[in-house]
Amino acid sequence: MKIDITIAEGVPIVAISGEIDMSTSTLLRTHLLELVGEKRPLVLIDFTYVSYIDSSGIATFVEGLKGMMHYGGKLKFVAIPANIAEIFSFSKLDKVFEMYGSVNDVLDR
Amino acid sequence: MKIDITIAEGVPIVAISGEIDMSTSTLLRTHLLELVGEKRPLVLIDFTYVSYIDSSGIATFVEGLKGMMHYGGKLKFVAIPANIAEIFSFSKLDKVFEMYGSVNDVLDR
Amino acid sequence: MSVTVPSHPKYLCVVRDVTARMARIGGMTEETSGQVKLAVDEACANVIKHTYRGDTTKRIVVKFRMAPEAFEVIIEDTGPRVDPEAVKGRDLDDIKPGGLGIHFIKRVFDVVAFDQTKTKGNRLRLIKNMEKTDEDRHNHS
Amino acid sequence: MSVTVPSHPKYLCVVRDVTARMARIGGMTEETSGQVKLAVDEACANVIKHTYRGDTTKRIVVKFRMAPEAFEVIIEDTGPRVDPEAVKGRDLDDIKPGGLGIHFIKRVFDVVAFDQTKTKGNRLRLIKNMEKTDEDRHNHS
Ligand SMILES: Nc1ncnc2c1ncn2[C@@H]1O[C@H](COP(=O)(O)OP(=O)(O)O)[C@@H](O)[C@H]1O
Ligand SMILES: Nc1ncnc2c1ncn2[C@@H]1O[C@H](COP(=O)(O)OP(=O)(O)O)[C@@H](O)[C@H]1O
Repeated sequence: MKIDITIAEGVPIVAISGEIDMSTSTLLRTHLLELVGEKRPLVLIDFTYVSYIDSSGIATFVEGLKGMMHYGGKLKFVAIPANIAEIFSFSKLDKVFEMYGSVNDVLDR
Repeated sequence: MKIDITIAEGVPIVAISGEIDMSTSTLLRTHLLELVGEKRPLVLIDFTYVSYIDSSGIATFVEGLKGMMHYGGKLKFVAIPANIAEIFSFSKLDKVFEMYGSVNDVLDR
Repeated sequence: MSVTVPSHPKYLCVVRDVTARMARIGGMTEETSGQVKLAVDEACANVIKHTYRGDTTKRIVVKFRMAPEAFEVIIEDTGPRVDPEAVKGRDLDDIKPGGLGIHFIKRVFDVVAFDQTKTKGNRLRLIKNMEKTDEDRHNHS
Repeated sequence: MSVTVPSHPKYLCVVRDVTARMARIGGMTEETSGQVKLAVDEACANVIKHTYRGDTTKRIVVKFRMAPEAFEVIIEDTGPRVDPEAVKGRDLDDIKPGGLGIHFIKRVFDVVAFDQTKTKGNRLRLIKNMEKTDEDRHNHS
């Protein structure tokens, strides 16, 4: 797994590539909780190059989302591949996370 | 591995996808020797979607080439991915097999 | 067919690769094989987290048995005996981190059971009944 | 880390997956890991073809040991004793089918040797010395 964070129009876009599993989700957690600590009003997760996610990855996003809800921040997912979307929907989390087609759909540029 | 054979301008184009190894090269051999049996003057192998080749796959092509040489037929390879090209060149076979960028480069269409 | 890995999360990717390949060799579609891969990953992650409590120096053995009517995965560890009653996922409507692994395992495997005859360590047996559809047969290449 | 497969060519893809992953975990670049994958595939194919003479009901055990200075792969079979002198590739300038596997094995592994202390079956030991370059360290993700 690789994580690239860029800031576009003041919004952090977390682009993840590769597999999110028990061995890599700890790094994701560190980055996510840092953004939560900074009380970012909006954080985008770009799933374009995510090939796999397990329950530890999902737990990390749930934790991040809960952290952001405390201060009214928004966590938005973009470009979720079909196989990953299926896992969120089976977990009944497709209603909990806001999902969009692309970064542009959220930033309205 | 999957093999699709189409005839373009009378020339069989053998499009292989996936991995050519000891378990799949037997199927490739069957198809190739059939074309040799038909004394095809030109046969193209399209490597675009080949992800792997081992020595049994290479041996199959050497056997096919030798069979075609008996009657003056030509075996041409197109669209070889870099990692596969490297294996042919290490095996000193890049001079033995004729390699082209694309099907169009050979058929001149 | 079997694979033995140290109980370190960095080897879970190896178990996933093997599992997905075995599922495909066993005739499953790409989609089903993805679900089986996730399930076996979760079961091994549970051994690391819960049975071995994070000790990365132990071993996990994953065995595969394929028959036309069933695909079986056996996961063995040498940790303290697991109480099967304690292995329960969370209510899916109660949104919180954790408690999803068991749901992923149970959705694709028809049998999820600890083998009580094993005297040292644990043996989790996962069995998926195979329906041989034409589609399955044709999709495997 | 180890993997045990039946001596059937259809399981070679599983061995390749595991080998490539272990090479990457061991810090090799994508390119080197591809060469190691091919080499281990060839060594196992040789066991099926030459040691077991096509008998697909036997077993092959592949073990991996990683250390900062070396990446080691051990391939064990239960077949008749191999004469190491007989294991020779063909002259690369003599174009004919076969005889390439050993070349693929020797180009990436520094040590290729049968363990003569094994009393039943064969144990082929492949060792690749690791040079820890900065590139290797950074490329692994
Ligand atoms: N191998 C195991 N050993 C002991 N307890 C386990 C094991 N696997 C699962 N459990 C128990 O079952 C619970 C649910 O497991 P799971 O759904 O995978 O969620 P999680 O691991 O995220 O808590 C765990 O919290 C744990 O208490
Ligand atoms: N495991 C083995 N047992 C017995 N003989 C072997 C084994 N591996 C290789 N050999 C011998 O070494 C030769 C060269 O091997 P290789 O380069 O892989 O070519 P190929 O297998 O295509 O003949 C083989 O033809 C065989 O005679």
